[in-house]
Amino acid sequence: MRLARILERILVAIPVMLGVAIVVFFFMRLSPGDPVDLMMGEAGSVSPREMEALAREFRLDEPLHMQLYHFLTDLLRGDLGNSFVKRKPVARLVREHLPATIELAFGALIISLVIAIPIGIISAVKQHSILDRVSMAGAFLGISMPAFWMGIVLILVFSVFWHVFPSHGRLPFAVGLKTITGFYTIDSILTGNWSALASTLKHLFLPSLTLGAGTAATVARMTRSSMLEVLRQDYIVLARAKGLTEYAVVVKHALRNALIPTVTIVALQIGTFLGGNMIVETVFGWPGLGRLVVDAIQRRDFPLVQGAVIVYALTFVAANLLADIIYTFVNPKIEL
Amino acid sequence: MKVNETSVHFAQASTSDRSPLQQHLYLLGIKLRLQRQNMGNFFQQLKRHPTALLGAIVVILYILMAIFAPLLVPHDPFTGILGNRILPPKWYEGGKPEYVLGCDELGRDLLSRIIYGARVSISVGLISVAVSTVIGVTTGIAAGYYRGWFDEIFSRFADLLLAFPFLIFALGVMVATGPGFWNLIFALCFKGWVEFFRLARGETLSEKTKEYVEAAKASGQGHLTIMLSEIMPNIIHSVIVLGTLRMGSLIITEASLSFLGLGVGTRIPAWGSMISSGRQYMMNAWWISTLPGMALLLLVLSINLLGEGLRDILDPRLKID
Amino acid sequence: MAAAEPLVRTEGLTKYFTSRRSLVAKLVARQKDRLIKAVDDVNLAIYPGETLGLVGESGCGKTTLGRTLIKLYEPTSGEIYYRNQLVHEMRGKELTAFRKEAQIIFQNPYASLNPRKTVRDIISVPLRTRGLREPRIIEEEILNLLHRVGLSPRHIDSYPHQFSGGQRQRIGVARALALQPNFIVADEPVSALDVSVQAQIINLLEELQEEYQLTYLFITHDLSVVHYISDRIAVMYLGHIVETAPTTTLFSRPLHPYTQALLSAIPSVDKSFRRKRIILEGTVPTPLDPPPGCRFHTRCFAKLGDICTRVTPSLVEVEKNHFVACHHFE
Amino acid sequence: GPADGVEEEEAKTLIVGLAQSVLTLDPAMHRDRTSETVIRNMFDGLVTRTPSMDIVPEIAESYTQLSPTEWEFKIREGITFHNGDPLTADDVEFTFMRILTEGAVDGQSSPRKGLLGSLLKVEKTDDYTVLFTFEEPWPIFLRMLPHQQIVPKNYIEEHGSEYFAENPVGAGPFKLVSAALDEEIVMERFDDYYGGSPEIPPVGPAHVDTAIFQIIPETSTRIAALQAGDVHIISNVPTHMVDQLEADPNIAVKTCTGTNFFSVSLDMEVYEPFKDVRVRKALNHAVDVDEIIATVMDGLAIRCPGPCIPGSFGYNDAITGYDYDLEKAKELLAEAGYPNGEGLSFVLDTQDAHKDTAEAIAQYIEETGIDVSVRVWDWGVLKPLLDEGGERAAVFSSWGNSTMEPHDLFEPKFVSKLDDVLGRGNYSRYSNPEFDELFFETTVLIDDNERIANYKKLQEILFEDAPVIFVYTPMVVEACSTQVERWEPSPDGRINLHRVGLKE
Amino acid sequence: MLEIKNLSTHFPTERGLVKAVNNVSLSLAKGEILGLVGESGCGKSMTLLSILRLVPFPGKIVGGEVTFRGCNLLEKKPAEMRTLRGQDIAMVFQDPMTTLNPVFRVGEQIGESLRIHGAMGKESFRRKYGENRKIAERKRVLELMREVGIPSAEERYLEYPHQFSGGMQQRALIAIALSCNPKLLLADEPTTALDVTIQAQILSLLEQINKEHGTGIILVTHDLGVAAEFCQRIAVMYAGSLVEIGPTDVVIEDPQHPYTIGLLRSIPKITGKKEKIKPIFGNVPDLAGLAGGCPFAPRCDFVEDACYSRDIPMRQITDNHQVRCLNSQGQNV
Ligand SMILES: Nc1ncnc2c1ncn2[C@@H]1O[C@H](COP(=O)(O)OP(=O)(O)OP(=O)(O)O)[C@@H](O)[C@H]1O
Ligand SMILES: Nc1ncnc2c1ncn2[C@@H]1O[C@H](COP(=O)(O)OP(=O)(O)OP(=O)(O)O)[C@@H](O)[C@H]1O
Ligand SMILES: [Mg+2]
Ligand SMILES: [Mg+2]
Repeated sequence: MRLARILERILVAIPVMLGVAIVVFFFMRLSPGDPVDLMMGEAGSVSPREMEALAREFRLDEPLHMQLYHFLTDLLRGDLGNSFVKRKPVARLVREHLPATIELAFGALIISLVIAIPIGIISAVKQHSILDRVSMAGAFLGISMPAFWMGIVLILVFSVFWHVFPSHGRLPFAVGLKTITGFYTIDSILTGNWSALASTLKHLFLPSLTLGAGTAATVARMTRSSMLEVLRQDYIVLARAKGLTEYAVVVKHALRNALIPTVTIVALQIGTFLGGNMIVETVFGWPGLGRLVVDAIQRRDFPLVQGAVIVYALTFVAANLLADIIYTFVNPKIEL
Repeated sequence: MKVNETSVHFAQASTSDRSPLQQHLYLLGIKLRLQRQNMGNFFQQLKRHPTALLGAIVVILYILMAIFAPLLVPHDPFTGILGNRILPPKWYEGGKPEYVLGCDELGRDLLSRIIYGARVSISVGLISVAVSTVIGVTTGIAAGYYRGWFDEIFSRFADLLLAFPFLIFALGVMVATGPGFWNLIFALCFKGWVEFFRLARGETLSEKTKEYVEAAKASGQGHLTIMLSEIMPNIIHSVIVLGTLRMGSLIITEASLSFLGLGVGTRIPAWGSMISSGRQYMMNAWWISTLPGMALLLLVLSINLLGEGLRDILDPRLKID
Repeated sequence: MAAAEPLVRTEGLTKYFTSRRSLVAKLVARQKDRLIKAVDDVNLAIYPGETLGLVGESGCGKTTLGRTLIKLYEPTSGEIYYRNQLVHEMRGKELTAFRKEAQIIFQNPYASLNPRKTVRDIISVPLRTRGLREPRIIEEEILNLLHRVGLSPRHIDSYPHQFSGGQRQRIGVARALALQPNFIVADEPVSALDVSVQAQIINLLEELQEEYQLTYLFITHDLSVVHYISDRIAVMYLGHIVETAPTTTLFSRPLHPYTQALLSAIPSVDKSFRRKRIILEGTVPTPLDPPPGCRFHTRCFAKLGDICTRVTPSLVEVEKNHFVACHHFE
Repeated sequence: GPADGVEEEEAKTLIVGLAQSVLTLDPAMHRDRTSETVIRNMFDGLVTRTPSMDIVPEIAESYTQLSPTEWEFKIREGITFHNGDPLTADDVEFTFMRILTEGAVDGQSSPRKGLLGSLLKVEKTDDYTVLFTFEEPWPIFLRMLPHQQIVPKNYIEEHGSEYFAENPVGAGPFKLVSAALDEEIVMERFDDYYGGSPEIPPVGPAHVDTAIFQIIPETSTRIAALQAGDVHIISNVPTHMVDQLEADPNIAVKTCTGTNFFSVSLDMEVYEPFKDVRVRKALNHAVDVDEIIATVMDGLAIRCPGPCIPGSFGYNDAITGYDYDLEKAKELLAEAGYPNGEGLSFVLDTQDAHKDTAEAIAQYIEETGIDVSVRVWDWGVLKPLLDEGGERAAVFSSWGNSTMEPHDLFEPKFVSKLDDVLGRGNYSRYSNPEFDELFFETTVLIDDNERIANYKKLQEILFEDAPVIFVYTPMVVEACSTQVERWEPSPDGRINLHRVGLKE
Repeated sequence: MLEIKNLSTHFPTERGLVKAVNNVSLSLAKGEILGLVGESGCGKSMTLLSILRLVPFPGKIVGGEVTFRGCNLLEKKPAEMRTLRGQDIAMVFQDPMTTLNPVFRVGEQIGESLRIHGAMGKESFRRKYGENRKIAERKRVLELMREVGIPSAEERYLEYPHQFSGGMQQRALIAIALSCNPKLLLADEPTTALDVTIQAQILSLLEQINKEHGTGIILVTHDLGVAAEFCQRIAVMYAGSLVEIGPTDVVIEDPQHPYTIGLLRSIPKITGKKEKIKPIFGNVPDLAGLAGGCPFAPRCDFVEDACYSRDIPMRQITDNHQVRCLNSQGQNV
């Protein structure tokens, strides 16, 4: 049954993905700008034959419907094509960049959880206290600040003035990490390279904080309000009437219920983290998918944009599915 | 007491069988039942929420500032004196008293630009939220009310748009259409309506089963009238709250697009582009980016406070009575 | 009474809701859409001027039956006749005319009034359906109705939340009366009210019935109320009508085991009425997959045997006007 | 150990912060300055440029022009690639034919063909000699040649181009250790390096053990990284940061002339009034370029009084430029029938990166009464508009002229738009038969003196016609930590780490 | 066993002070079932919660005494109070759907009280269920489940509340309350959410527990019928105050307070002939900012000026029949 539901979600996602693919295809083709011309830059000479040859190579000389046909048939075969600019298979480029993006997303996720959930709980339990007010004010600041601005400020404070965190990048080469999965945290654990792990985490911290701040704020507020709601419920009174201590009431009986919505929202945020981090990636020189796409859009690297957007959409759908699955685990009422 | 009880139960029942995305909206504050509320005591309620009131006042001040910007600016915000390039604020060494907040990289008075910038930021927020709301709410109500193929098509389309990463999408639109105010609005609305659609649809689905809708049907009202006069008034408050909460994030998106080089992009000052083009000067002329940033922060903060307050005010469950 | 033509009559009225399965579940797991058999093969007649009480446990289909009768739901199968006209075929003008004839009062006075509308707005909707246009006339009529249900004219521009439960229910009654109907489905109109207020509404409904010669289908789960107000009672169990009889007959000689258990379970202040309680085992099965045969057999204390689990008993007239669906009386 | 034989205790690592991603490490598969910057630390070319932009042999030992269309190159013996293979004429021939032949790179074509002009073929004549044959004379050949780097024939034929792009093997001072093109490219010293061009001392292997290019797109972050000591050299320093960086005792700012020609193209077809040379001259008079350089560019740009970058080949220093004279501008406008700029209003398009100057220019032009507004575009969108005409009039843009040869600038920017080669950047839609005739005459000349004379003439014509507002060439501004020794930026933006050392 | 004296619980609200429980005095003998009746919002639940000192924020117990087996609960330390809750005094709540924690298995929730109060360590339990606490707890829970009539307890043990029907959930709640063999059971409208036939099941279960264990029960209800059938004594509440208390038969057959009288008259009677019901006019009052005097005065047929002017004391009518009314004598129906 559960499997059938998952299968169904996947089946339903197929037309959505196809829609995404077609939309992004037309989007790119119909937006002005000639990839070949842009590739040639503003210097030197270019022979028309050369441009034609490239256009032919990129299949840009064919009519639009044929291009779409090629794109879709390739896609169905699992082939995302070759990047015009980077001259590499898009699938490979995406595979190379995705781990960085995912790692950053998870960093943001963990940071937002570690900060937000305790704050949310304490604010709810000590409603109207100073702590409640201060942390909620902080939460509001978190969502009211443009990420790039916050990122730069963090770099200035933590890297330039205090030298506690590195300003950019994922991991310096000197640490000598052997990559296996592409997730540096995992790789450093797998290879037992603890200095690499420390360095990875240090590099991860500021970007994750920047990316996660907004979500942390949202999650804190949500946890607070769902906690407040849960604390009003009859079963909390029952727990007290059983003779439980206040701590047990909050941590055992209230928390799990309060987390039901929070956890799903957080899982859902993974999708947003994946698709919304190009700004953070740019600021922190983080070699992820977001930056790749922004660059590709500017260079009209059609296959790369198409491929990346499809992968984004896929991760979004997957994150959603994951959210639903997690939901069934925290909330026994729901059968997937 | 009874009122609240029934609404709590209702909310619970409906919480559990919502999809995570609806949950998300729900927790953004969006499941509001308005049973003890009319506009009369709305303002009284607002008074009891000092933060929301503060938010409202600041927002109103900002709007006034935007409207009367031409009268308020001490200098021409569009052209500057190159000699005043990155002039520090007046209280700094080297600052000039007539340029209170200093000047930007082209010697334009920062204060004047900030005041003028309110126009773009606020209209971006207001217009894109308004457009998204109108589109999202009409389609959402219709989809929730009629269900069937109309609902199916719009819901799938909404899924599709949701699966598109928002910034990439906006970036794509901006790249395709070129920078400019209306293009920006278009980029923001193209996806912005989806959330409103989902909210309106979900609310309509639950509203539709309400007995007063049945009663209206039994009294011979037509579908359109039911949607407009029975359902709409009951969901509009949720929409307003979502609108305020979204407005803040849309204003920030404008800034983010500017950061990626694709904002409003004319000489008209917009906070987003001021913050992002000034960020290069962060280390030697922090004010160029930071002061518009503060202006933006204060506005978004106030809008959020107002939105949050509205949520509390409009949600009888959160009231002590 | 029985000799007269029934005002409302149903033949084999059935209303199923479908709980949809997903496409994949259908294809992969070969599951079918599940049917919620809310109302199943109901034959019922309501005579002009009478109050028919409809009792039964939660979820047995009372509300569904009531709403289907006045065309808020489309029946899955079977026929509904109103004054010998087929209700479910009505369209346009005919339907408007029917809407004026048949009205409903809801259980929950909190949910049945649109919280965003004033009393004036709420009551003027049916008045417009009735064809009134002039604002002055409408206002007059509203005041009339308010007076009739015992509310004062100053309430006309108030919102529902400014009223107590009993007052709201009065507004609901006024809204139903506004169309000058003949037939009113009262769907548990007093269940949500406090005991002391409940009596006010019951009295009001009785008075109105006398005054306008109304016909009621009075749905409730409170047997003392139904005893008080009804001329005849139909007992429902899981979508089926299991017994109908004039009130006094039913209370003095309940035939169906379920009716017997139901009556015995009423806690009463009245010592003389207390009977030996029949405690039923288990809970009401869900209408999603109701038990085969007699639907009550899973809880029945007087089961005959095999036949109960296999054959659905039909409603038979055991004595004059007393129908029961039980194999004991087949 | 290092070349000077002194025992070094610690391995030295030099880190460079770059603004843009590297697209590929295959020298034949890009048209991108940043990629070239990195590639040239691993690959050497036949010739190279000195910091003063002179062409000197690098892999080539010597070269001679046999005829107007034939060049012969002698290759230095004893050069080895990183994999130990000797570099011979075969490799040189392979390198160029790989670019010239369509589909030669694993079926893909090189986008660098245009940088070889009318080159027909390259043949080896013996193991260390190659012959370049052109279809027609191409005087800028030598100046274009540093842009091509020699790749190993056998290696590529054996492994294929895709593998090569990931595991590049060149004959340059560094060999690749690891490459994440959007993140960092790590190279280590190639101990068997032949030493590079003898004309640019010191000769020998690289001085640092490891050189790393890190990609840090955000300017503020890049600067922060330098200040925090995370990197040693950064490119693309914003001019306004110079003062502040110089104030930092650990940081040195280095500048040199650039090779980007900035101008405001006035489209004469799209915007009727620009047909009138008086209007164009008026605009030139209206803009105070010196003041813009002093303020917006913080003095870090060199004014281009005419259509050439000062210091380029055949530069005409008799042209001193249109002086800033608002009255004169107004006069000219009035003469042209636009007193006080009445009736004139246009948009000035530009890219985000150049918008400050564009705004400043617009401010100056507005002084004459003309109504100007600035629009900022994504280049990808603007480019087709510039090609097709469209609703626009003027554009402030740059054109790269890394050869410092007028040919390379005039051909795309001022020759009548004939096809994609010619006039590719002629956003003014300037068309002067006299200019065209003289230009084409010059292209086939071989004698430098004649060419210089003609170029000076051509510059005069352009100056008088003023199809653009002549603006400036920004200086290359880079910054490094004071630990860094022997490093100077070069006008073409190249960051060559061969000779750079690192102090304790 | 339980003696409540002048208990008052107040809620400060924006609309004014809500005296949810106002000077309530009650007592309960061992093994007795006392019915507490009254309309919605009159303070029944708050009375019970006050006994357990679980009044929700912003409510506060402002005065009185609750003596349970000789000690005043209101003076106990929080920790002492906790050991009492669930062990000696247990509560069954009104709405089973919301009272069971949806994320824990039912069996676990029933066993929790046992664990908190260390029941499985007690000598009597050890002897009965064995040494291993886990196994013993499970045994005890299953026993409880069977005792309250949950069929196939073994399977139900592992199910979640939402898999239970309303009646089953109510039984599970009762099992929780009974787990430590409390001396006093506070049942707050335990059948309101249930159907008539299920209500009958639950009520007979409570009756049985009362008989078998001698547990004292306060049964809160708004249904006079329920109180009349199941309780030995009935206490009638109106707007926070107790207005009448006495043995069931006396209160039903010879009610003294006009409110009780009105209540009885407004319930339709199921007797042979139809008797017109007579509603009490007016509405249930809003507790916020009630003026002094008799809260029922505005709806009372026998009101006098004095009713408004002063607080009316409880008066002893007969031995154990008390009424809070000025002119109750002679007002026999
Ligand atoms: N719109 C609907 N869609 C699906 N199922 C429905 C719908 N309306 C009612 N049902 C189901 O039909 C069955 C009968 O419901 P109905 O509301 O008619 O019962 P009822 O006797 O009025 O119960 P109650 O006493 O609780 O009001 C129930 O199981 C219910 O869940
Ligand atoms: N949190 C609160 N804030 C303010 N007043 C409250 C609060 N909780 C309860 N009250 C007040 O206390 C009074 C008594 O409430 P209580 O729950 O005891 O009533 P009840 O008799 O149990 O009603 P019901 O039959 O509806 O359960 C109510 O009138 C209510 O106004
Ligand atoms: Mg019902
Ligand atoms: Mg209660």
